[in-house]
Amino acid sequence: MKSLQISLPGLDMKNPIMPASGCFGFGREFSQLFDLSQLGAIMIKATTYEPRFGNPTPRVAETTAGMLNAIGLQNPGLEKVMNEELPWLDQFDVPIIANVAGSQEEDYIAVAKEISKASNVHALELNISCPNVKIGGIAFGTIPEVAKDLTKKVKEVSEVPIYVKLSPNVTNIVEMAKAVEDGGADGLTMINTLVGMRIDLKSGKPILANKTGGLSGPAIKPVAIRMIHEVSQNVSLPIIGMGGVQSAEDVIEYYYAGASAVAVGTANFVDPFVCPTIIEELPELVRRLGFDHISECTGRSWKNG
Amino acid sequence: MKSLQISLPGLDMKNPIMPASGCFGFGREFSQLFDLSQLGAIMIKATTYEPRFGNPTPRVAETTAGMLNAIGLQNPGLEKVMNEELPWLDQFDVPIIANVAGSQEEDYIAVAKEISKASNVHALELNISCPNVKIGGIAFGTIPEVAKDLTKKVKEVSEVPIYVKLSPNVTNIVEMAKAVEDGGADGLTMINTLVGMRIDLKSGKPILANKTGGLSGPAIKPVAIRMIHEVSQNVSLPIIGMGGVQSAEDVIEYYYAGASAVAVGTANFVDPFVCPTIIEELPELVRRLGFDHISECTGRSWKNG
Amino acid sequence: MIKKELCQIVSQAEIAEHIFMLTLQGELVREMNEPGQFVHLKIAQHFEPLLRRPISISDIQKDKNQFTMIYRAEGRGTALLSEKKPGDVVDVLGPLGNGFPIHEAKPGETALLVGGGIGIPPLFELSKQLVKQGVNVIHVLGFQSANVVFYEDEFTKLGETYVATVDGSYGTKGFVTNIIEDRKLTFDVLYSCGPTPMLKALENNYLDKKVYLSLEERMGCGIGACFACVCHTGDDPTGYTYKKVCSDGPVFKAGEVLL
Amino acid sequence: MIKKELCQIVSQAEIAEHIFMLTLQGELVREMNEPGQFVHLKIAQHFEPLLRRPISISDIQKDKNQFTMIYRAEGRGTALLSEKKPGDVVDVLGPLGNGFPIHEAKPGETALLVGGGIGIPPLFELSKQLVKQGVNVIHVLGFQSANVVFYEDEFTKLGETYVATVDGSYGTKGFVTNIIEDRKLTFDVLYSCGPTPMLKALENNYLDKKVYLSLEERMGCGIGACFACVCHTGDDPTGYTYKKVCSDGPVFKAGEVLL
Ligand SMILES: Cc1cc2nc3c(=O)[nH]c(=O)nc-3n(C[C@H](O)[C@H](O)[C@H](O)COP(=O)(O)OP(=O)(O)OC[C@H]3O[C@@H](n4cnc5c(N)ncnc54)[C@H](O)[C@@H]3O)c2cc1C
Ligand SMILES: Cc1cc2nc3c(=O)[nH]c(=O)nc-3n(C[C@H](O)[C@H](O)[C@H](O)COP(=O)(O)OP(=O)(O)OC[C@H]3O[C@@H](n4cnc5c(N)ncnc54)[C@H](O)[C@@H]3O)c2cc1C
Ligand SMILES: Cc1cc2nc3c(=O)[nH]c(=O)nc-3n(C[C@H](O)[C@H](O)[C@H](O)COP(=O)(O)O)c2cc1C
Ligand SMILES: Cc1cc2nc3c(=O)[nH]c(=O)nc-3n(C[C@H](O)[C@H](O)[C@H](O)COP(=O)(O)O)c2cc1C
Ligand code: FES
Ligand code: FES
Repeated sequence: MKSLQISLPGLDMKNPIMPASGCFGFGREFSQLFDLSQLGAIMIKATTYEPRFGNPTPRVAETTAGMLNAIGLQNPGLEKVMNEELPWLDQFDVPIIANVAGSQEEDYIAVAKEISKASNVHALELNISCPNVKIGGIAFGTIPEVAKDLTKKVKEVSEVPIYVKLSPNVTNIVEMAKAVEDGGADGLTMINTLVGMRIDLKSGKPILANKTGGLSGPAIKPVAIRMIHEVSQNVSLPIIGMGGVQSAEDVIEYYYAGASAVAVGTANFVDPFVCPTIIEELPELVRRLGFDHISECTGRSWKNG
Repeated sequence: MKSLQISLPGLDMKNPIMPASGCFGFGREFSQLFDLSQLGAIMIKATTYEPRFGNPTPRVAETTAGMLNAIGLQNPGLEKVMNEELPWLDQFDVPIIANVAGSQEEDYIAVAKEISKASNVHALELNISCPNVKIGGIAFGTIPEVAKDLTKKVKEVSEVPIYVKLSPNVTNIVEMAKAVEDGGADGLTMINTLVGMRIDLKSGKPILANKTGGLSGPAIKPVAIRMIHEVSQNVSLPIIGMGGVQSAEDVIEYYYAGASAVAVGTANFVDPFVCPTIIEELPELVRRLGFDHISECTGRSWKNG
Repeated sequence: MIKKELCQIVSQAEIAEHIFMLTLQGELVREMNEPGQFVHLKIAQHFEPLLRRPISISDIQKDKNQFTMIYRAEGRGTALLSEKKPGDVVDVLGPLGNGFPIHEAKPGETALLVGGGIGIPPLFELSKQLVKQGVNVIHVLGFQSANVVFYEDEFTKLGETYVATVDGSYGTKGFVTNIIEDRKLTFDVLYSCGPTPMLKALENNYLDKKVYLSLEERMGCGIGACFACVCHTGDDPTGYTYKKVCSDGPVFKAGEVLL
Repeated sequence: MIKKELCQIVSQAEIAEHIFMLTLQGELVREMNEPGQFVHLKIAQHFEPLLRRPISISDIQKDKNQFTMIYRAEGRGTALLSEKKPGDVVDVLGPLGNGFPIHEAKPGETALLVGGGIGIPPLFELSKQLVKQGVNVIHVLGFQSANVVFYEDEFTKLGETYVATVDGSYGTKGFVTNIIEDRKLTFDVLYSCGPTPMLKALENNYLDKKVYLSLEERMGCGIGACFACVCHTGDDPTGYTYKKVCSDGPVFKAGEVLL
């Protein structure tokens, strides 16, 4: 497993595989199924300052090779995450990446400041891209200046490195990436979901109560690969890639595109054991492709040779 | 079939189903398989002023529930389309929508002016959104002012109504739609492909010679539905919807979202008889859902009742 | 414990129009305890349909390591499932959730089991277990119409059974609530599973009784991790407290959650 | 005429490592004329894999309305295809394209058939038809290694047959071109199908001969409508003129298109 060990800002990881935020809760449920210490890291569910109930149901809908979700950032709020979820997670030997969300600047700053103090939180993931929050939210992820500014302010208060999660729902993803790099981000995570909708044939109405939702799953992988390919050539930040990852082969495709680690979201619902399975299969695939270490794969699609 | 007859600017159609541009050539190949007069209309392959060879191969790659293409607008050029393709198509009782492309303003204007004179061209589809053309091209489809301006200039020279084809690769699709409405468009067609990429596991390089390509097929349907849902509530132009349509049910979902007609692209490769099949199945589905005419379905997802 | 297992199909049969009875065999049957639990099925190896489908367990045969489900072939996933043959395998995650509390009905007491459509299946295992425990069971089953009626005989063998159809093509015309009222059925505990309007009616009609309701919600993970299937609690109908249908339910005491 | 038909699998067998021989039955066999044509297969009803797969026709049994293909289970589509059983159906579009011109070789003349790997299958039907016509056939077949060698006996029955493997684990070590040169094989017409480097070498080596090459390209429609499979013509290597591999080819006269 030496071939999988990697270090990214704030993160010393046994392997580069981690569940994506929102697809793994705070780990409690999956801990009944396998030992969470096997994971490279865990991206926990978005935390906001106040508790949030989220959107009305239905909150998920299936699409061809994908799904829509409009959970609406339901979470127990900063205090409970600090006092209950993070201490509980501390029993596992795995770095936590805390996904920080809010509907205004102050929220992000307040959450980042506090949560970055938790001993097992090794990095923050700044969620400026959730398509399911109505107030503010999406704007942070689509206006470069705003994203840069927020990054800077969060960076100032955070005790750990920050990764900014980019939205794919923009005309120019490179511009966004450069802006947050300028703002002092230590890394990027990409991509969040594409905004989508499904309409029920019988009722004629959108299936999701929130009408629109975020599209995830294999359907969006080519979009994510393209964006990481573009962004990785234009910024010098490490990228944690995600979008439709289901297999060790998918992980390598993300590496070739330019990623330095990979998160698995929707696939956890399809196969709750997908993360440990990928971790188990990766070393052999890396070897078979002729590499000593998985990090040699990063950016091969655009690097020479 | 009365329940399917519709009229849109420039287009009196037996039914609202037409093959999408680039997925049906100029009809010659499909004419060996079925009578093209069955179709509501035909959107022919993009025509540019000069002939274009297009991109190097491979030009297509498969993705999960979708495909990428980077044909690069290969076409025989305006003159040949005027002298050979359109006259040949004239034997069928079907209105032609000519897809107009270019890499600079003058190209669009020159093609639009000429091609709109052909007797069987009943409308133009202004392709400001092809992701596979390197010079200019994409910019027209992502900057509202530029799109508005081009629409206006093409409108001035065209003898038939113009539909502007919107790119989904933008932060704000409504803004684009409003811009081309202001520019005098008679209708919209949406969506064109999402920019995507696939990387080959063995070579480590993108499968497409052009590296990136346009993602089409069922994978993108939720994105198209969402955009049409949004745009149809904010402009008063009719919309020809497309993106992953494979069945009569998909057609209704597009109508519910806000479309007034539907184009079928990638599905023609999966089943070359898909258009006539959908046309055959639609009347019964419309009836079963309780409508007298398919146009009653337009925008039901957001209209009251 | 929740297990994931490729279970083999023992038998599958269409027992009413578009209603299929499917029996699977697997080790995870050992983990099945309460009636009212469900399994989450991945129907095809490919990515379309992508998500698992939640289906209730309707009959557990522990001795044979087999369990049965009854489902309606409705959309793409269940239609594909209905095409599978004995010997084929299905990827099962389960058992999931918390089922009906059978000990709320004491030996000699009467339990009223009220089911609507494809909400009926879990009541079968429930009824079996109640009867075994010495509880007197009465079943009231509601269907759309005669062609989709199933399991009447099976329920009749366990206890008094009444059938209603919405269009009156079989049994009593109307809803299950009509039957309960018209026949003045009395009970100590009520267990129900079916469409939300039915559950709401039952909840309202028997505020003073022990009533347990099994809910349905669109699911992502099925194990409590994704917050897809959340509902407000009864005592905090607009606040932050919540229950997850998949892992806290699907069975709740009436009033516990907001329907 | 191009037809689309659900053809039934008559038989399927693995004849070398990951190499499958598949025989289908259908009315569209009546439309098959030239050796070297191909069919476009939709392997699953669902949308993943989405696109059809082009596979050459390797044997036509007109009397039985059957045809055979030989393919390598490579990616997702062909792997799924290899799991199908007799009685299952495959959605076939075809026959497509223009095949090898058999009348370019006159009775009594010698035709050299050179194939590499999964380019070999269409040469079998070609050889059968040439032999029937009184042409003397010589086969030179190249494989990666011994474990993927197939159809040597079948070709041997039709004429002289030489086998090369890249790693030397079977037959002559090296490439097909080594065999042709070493053995000083002479011919009137050369027909070939296989990897592009092989086709290029043959084209260059026999500029003065009648040479026909079958090309491969990633395809969308397979019928000439999508411009996915286009190549430049030999006489206008950088211009606008083009040929489509799917509908103008897959077989071209050497020099006609740019390899
Ligand atoms: C706890 C629980 C137990 C259930 N038990 C049974 C049972 O015993 N028998 C039975 O016939 N049905 C049961 N259902 C309903 C069953 O899950 C749906 O009918 C089924 O998921 C529909 O899938 P599909 O492929 O036919 O439809 P599609 O329309 O293809 O489904 C698309 C997506 O929507 C979801 N979905 C669609 N309808 C429902 C629904 N009514 N409830 C939840 N999700 C839905 C699917 O799971 C899938 O994710 C149960 C549902 C739940 C939540
Ligand atoms: C005219 C023609 C005739 C052919 N005849 C044969 C034959 O007789 N036997 C045989 O084994 N193979 C043949 N091939 C190659 C065969 O089409 C590919 O091996 C097959 O499409 C790969 O599909 P997959 O599902 O295994 O791979 P995947 O990697 O899942 O395929 C993904 C996509 O890429 C395309 N693709 C991948 N490799 C190729 C390739 N080499 N050529 C064209 N498209 C490709 C697929 O069609 C599909 O669209 C032929 C190709 C062409 C163009
Ligand atoms: C049900 C669900 C909930 C999610 N919640 C969050 C969230 O709270 N914060 C966040 O940054 N991303 C969230 N995401 C996005 C994922 O982290 C991920 O970026 C996206 O789903 C793409 O990866 P996938 O295709 O592997 O799922 C959520 C996704 C899903 C499906
Ligand atoms: C092979 C291919 C070629 C295309 N060429 C064009 C084109 O020339 N002009 C254009 O406007 N759109 C072109 N498109 C986009 C389609 O018209 C359509 O907008 C898109 O594919 C989404 O629809 P679909 O999912 O049904 O394919 C092309 C698409 C494909 C797959
Ligand atoms: S379905 Fe994921 S929490 Fe219930
Ligand atoms: S594959 Fe479409 S033109 Fe050849």
